[in-house]
Amino acid sequence: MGKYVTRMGDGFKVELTESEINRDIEEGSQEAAKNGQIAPLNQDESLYLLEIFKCPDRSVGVERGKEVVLSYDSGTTKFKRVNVSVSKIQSLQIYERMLGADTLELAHIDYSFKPVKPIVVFEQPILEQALLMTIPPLFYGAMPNLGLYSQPDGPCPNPGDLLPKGKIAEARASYEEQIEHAIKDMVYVGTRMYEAGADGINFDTTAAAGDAEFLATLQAIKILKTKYPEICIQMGMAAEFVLGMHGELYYENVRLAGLYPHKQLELAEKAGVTIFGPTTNIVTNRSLPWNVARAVTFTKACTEMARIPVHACMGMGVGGVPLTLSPPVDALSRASKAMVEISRLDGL
Amino acid sequence: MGDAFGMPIAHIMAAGMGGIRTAGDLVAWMQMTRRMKIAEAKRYVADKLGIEVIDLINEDVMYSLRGDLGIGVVTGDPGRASGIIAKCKIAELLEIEINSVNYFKSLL
Amino acid sequence: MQDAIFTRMGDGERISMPVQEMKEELLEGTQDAAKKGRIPELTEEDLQQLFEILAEPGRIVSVPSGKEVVVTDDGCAKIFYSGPADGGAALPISRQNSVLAYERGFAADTVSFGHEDYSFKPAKALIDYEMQTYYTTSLATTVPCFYGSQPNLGLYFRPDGPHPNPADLLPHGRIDEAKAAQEEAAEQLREDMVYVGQKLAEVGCEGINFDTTGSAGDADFHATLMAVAELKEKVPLMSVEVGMSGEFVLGMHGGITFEGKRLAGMYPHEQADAAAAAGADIFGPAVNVNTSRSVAWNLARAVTFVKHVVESSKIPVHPNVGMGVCGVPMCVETPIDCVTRVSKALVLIGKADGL
Amino acid sequence: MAVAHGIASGIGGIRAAGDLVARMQVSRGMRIKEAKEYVAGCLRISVEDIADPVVMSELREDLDIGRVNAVPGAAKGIDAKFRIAELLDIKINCVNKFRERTGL
Repeated sequence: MGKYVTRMGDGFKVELTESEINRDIEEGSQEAAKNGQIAPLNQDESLYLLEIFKCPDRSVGVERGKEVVLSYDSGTTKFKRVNVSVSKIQSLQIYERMLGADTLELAHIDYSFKPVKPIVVFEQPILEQALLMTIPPLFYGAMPNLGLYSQPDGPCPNPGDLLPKGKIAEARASYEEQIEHAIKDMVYVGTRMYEAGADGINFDTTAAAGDAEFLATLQAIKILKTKYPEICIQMGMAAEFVLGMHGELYYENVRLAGLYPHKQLELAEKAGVTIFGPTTNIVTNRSLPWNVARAVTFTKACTEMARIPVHACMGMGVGGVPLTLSPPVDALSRASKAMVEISRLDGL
Repeated sequence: MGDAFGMPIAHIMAAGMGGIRTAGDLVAWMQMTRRMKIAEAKRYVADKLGIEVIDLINEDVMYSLRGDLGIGVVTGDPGRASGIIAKCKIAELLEIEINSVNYFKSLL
Repeated sequence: MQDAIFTRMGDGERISMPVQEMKEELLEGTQDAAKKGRIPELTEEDLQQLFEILAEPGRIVSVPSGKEVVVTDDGCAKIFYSGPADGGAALPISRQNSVLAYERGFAADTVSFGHEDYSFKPAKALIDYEMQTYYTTSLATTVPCFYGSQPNLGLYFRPDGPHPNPADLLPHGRIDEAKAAQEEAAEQLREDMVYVGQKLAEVGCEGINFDTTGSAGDADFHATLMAVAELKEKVPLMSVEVGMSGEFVLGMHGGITFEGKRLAGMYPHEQADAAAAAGADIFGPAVNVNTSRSVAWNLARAVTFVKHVVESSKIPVHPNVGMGVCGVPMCVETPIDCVTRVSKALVLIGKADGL
Repeated sequence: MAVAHGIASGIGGIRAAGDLVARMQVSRGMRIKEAKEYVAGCLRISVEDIADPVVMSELREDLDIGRVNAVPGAAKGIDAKFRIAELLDIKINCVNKFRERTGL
């Protein structure tokens, strides 16, 4: 029986037979269905996924007419990270005119709201000028990154120190205090950048620090949306599952700990999010057919019930993209095609 | 702090040595690496260059001298050293150790 | 000779000042500095020379040929790409482009750049990026390239940092707790400065500029001196410049000493001795501007402090001459008539080694 | 990453009508199908042509709403967005700010 070249979740190549791919697709989908209490992929969808992985071409793409809108997290910092000596505005122009970008995102190299706060006055004139010379919608993006509000970086006791000592009440109190600081910073930065003309604010990698961070972000979004009803808010998640680091936090009477993407989406819609970005993490020691099937299953549950556009997060190590610094094009383009066509994404 | 015209340009025009237009960077290296005060640093650099102290800020002398020594000129002359190559030669000329030069050489 | 001289107030406002009044302002300025710093006043010749510099009719003035000095900066890159708070023009060019423009377009003697938020704490979070940028920039520059950053102890207090805020504790009389908080914060600051400095030295950093040192008082200054001493021991080839935030070290703690000397209340000449003892190669005194007094008064004051520190210092002295220090008016668009007069006076009368 | 996604599933930004579809998601929260249909309607083209760079290049030139190539005299930034706001009948934050500041 012939074998097909694909990859593991860490990006290394692996050869699988058709039945092995089938088995992995089935198991990946079932895993998501069981954890998220959602429907697994149906037979047609599994078969379509199989075909994508059997295709011998290095790169694959969506069918004509099924193209979607691409949004970018941490847009301008990508150029800085690879040490290309261009300014933020120049990198936005490169995105627009050389990479065919549908949307743009301006960002600070330390991609979190807290470090943006003291330099927001430097970001505003850059945004204002970028808006004069670019055409696609321009977001300002940053991460809520609640971790920065606990010691030794921030003012609140570190729950990571308190929890192992059984100091549950103190850890929860710390999280509650952190939420207040984070909301203040997110609303401040969001306000300043929207007032400078941004089309939208992207809250990226939301809930990386668990339920407290998710709550802070939802509340900040609600405040911004009330203040500016026409503001576009994009919220990208950090993981498929909201960690219950606090455990007893609620938004609109829904407990945040343990929520899966389709449930996260419901609360995002209630808070006023315009574009939602679900995330499915990669399991590095499972194959890509397993990982992509799992990601597609979670994401499909979102898009089926969504009233707002869904842009799945598909960066390194999420959404079926291997966890490696240089994602292979064969793997990434298969994840892209599968997520768009089977999950029926609005963007990614 | 202050805007470009009103702060660095004004100071450079009023009292600056002129960087690589003349010998400002060379005098700066002596302050940085040997903690020399201004008069001593200028004397040292002038001696190394074999010129009078007053010519350290003389464009007429320094442009051609810098070009001849390969220690960088302010204009983008093709074929002439600039950047780390110029600094390698400056370290040799002034008999000083420059951290970036040492690091660069360690990578070769 | 003209009856009145066009000059400015410390906030930049243009005024016309009668000759006699200007002479009185100069005298009062030097007397104020001498009294506060317990240092000699400017001589009559100095005051006359200072008056003549201020009274020159030209829009700008300069030192005579041969008297030029080395000009260092506090993050020159930001005046190109950054925003108004740093005098920035928000040009759409990168940090590296800015530094090269400064070297070749402005004919600067040295260049420097730092993190967007120009403090060690945020720079630490991005150290790989800063190292990479420094390395590629230093390959392209010919003049000495500094990495600049502020110690900025304030970032280590709540709500930004982990330690209790002394400004909250002191009004409640909680002196011991405020002192303890500052000691802990200073220790964390020292660690961050040494970490950032060492990492930059690894990629061949030519010089590091501790800018606006002592802005949070004696603990801020102490942390910097300790970091300088450690860096000089670990990476002696990296030059160190220590620039101050004010003429007087605030005793926010009050009891901190360095090499047996109390830091609180130190004036520039004492600060320079401490910086040199720690291992600094260049010292940058700062003399604050009183916006309600004239430039004449402020400049006489600044020159008095600078002259004395230059005389007593064993290391080169580069007075800080940014907005609102050493006689430069406190306004974003600093008037070039004043800035060039400050330059000339500090170099010719103050005998500065650089600016 | 960006290039691979762009080739695999992106509309193509201002090479095609990616920015226009994105505008409808950003300003009206439209799902992809609805957004494409809306844009196609405004442009009077078929939905399939939305991602066609040949069709869109000519159309963008005719409408002067910005193209990927820097044609002298053609709209490139805020001027393109003024026309896009009108074409799609939407409000664009920076266009409104620009109007406020210039008193247009």
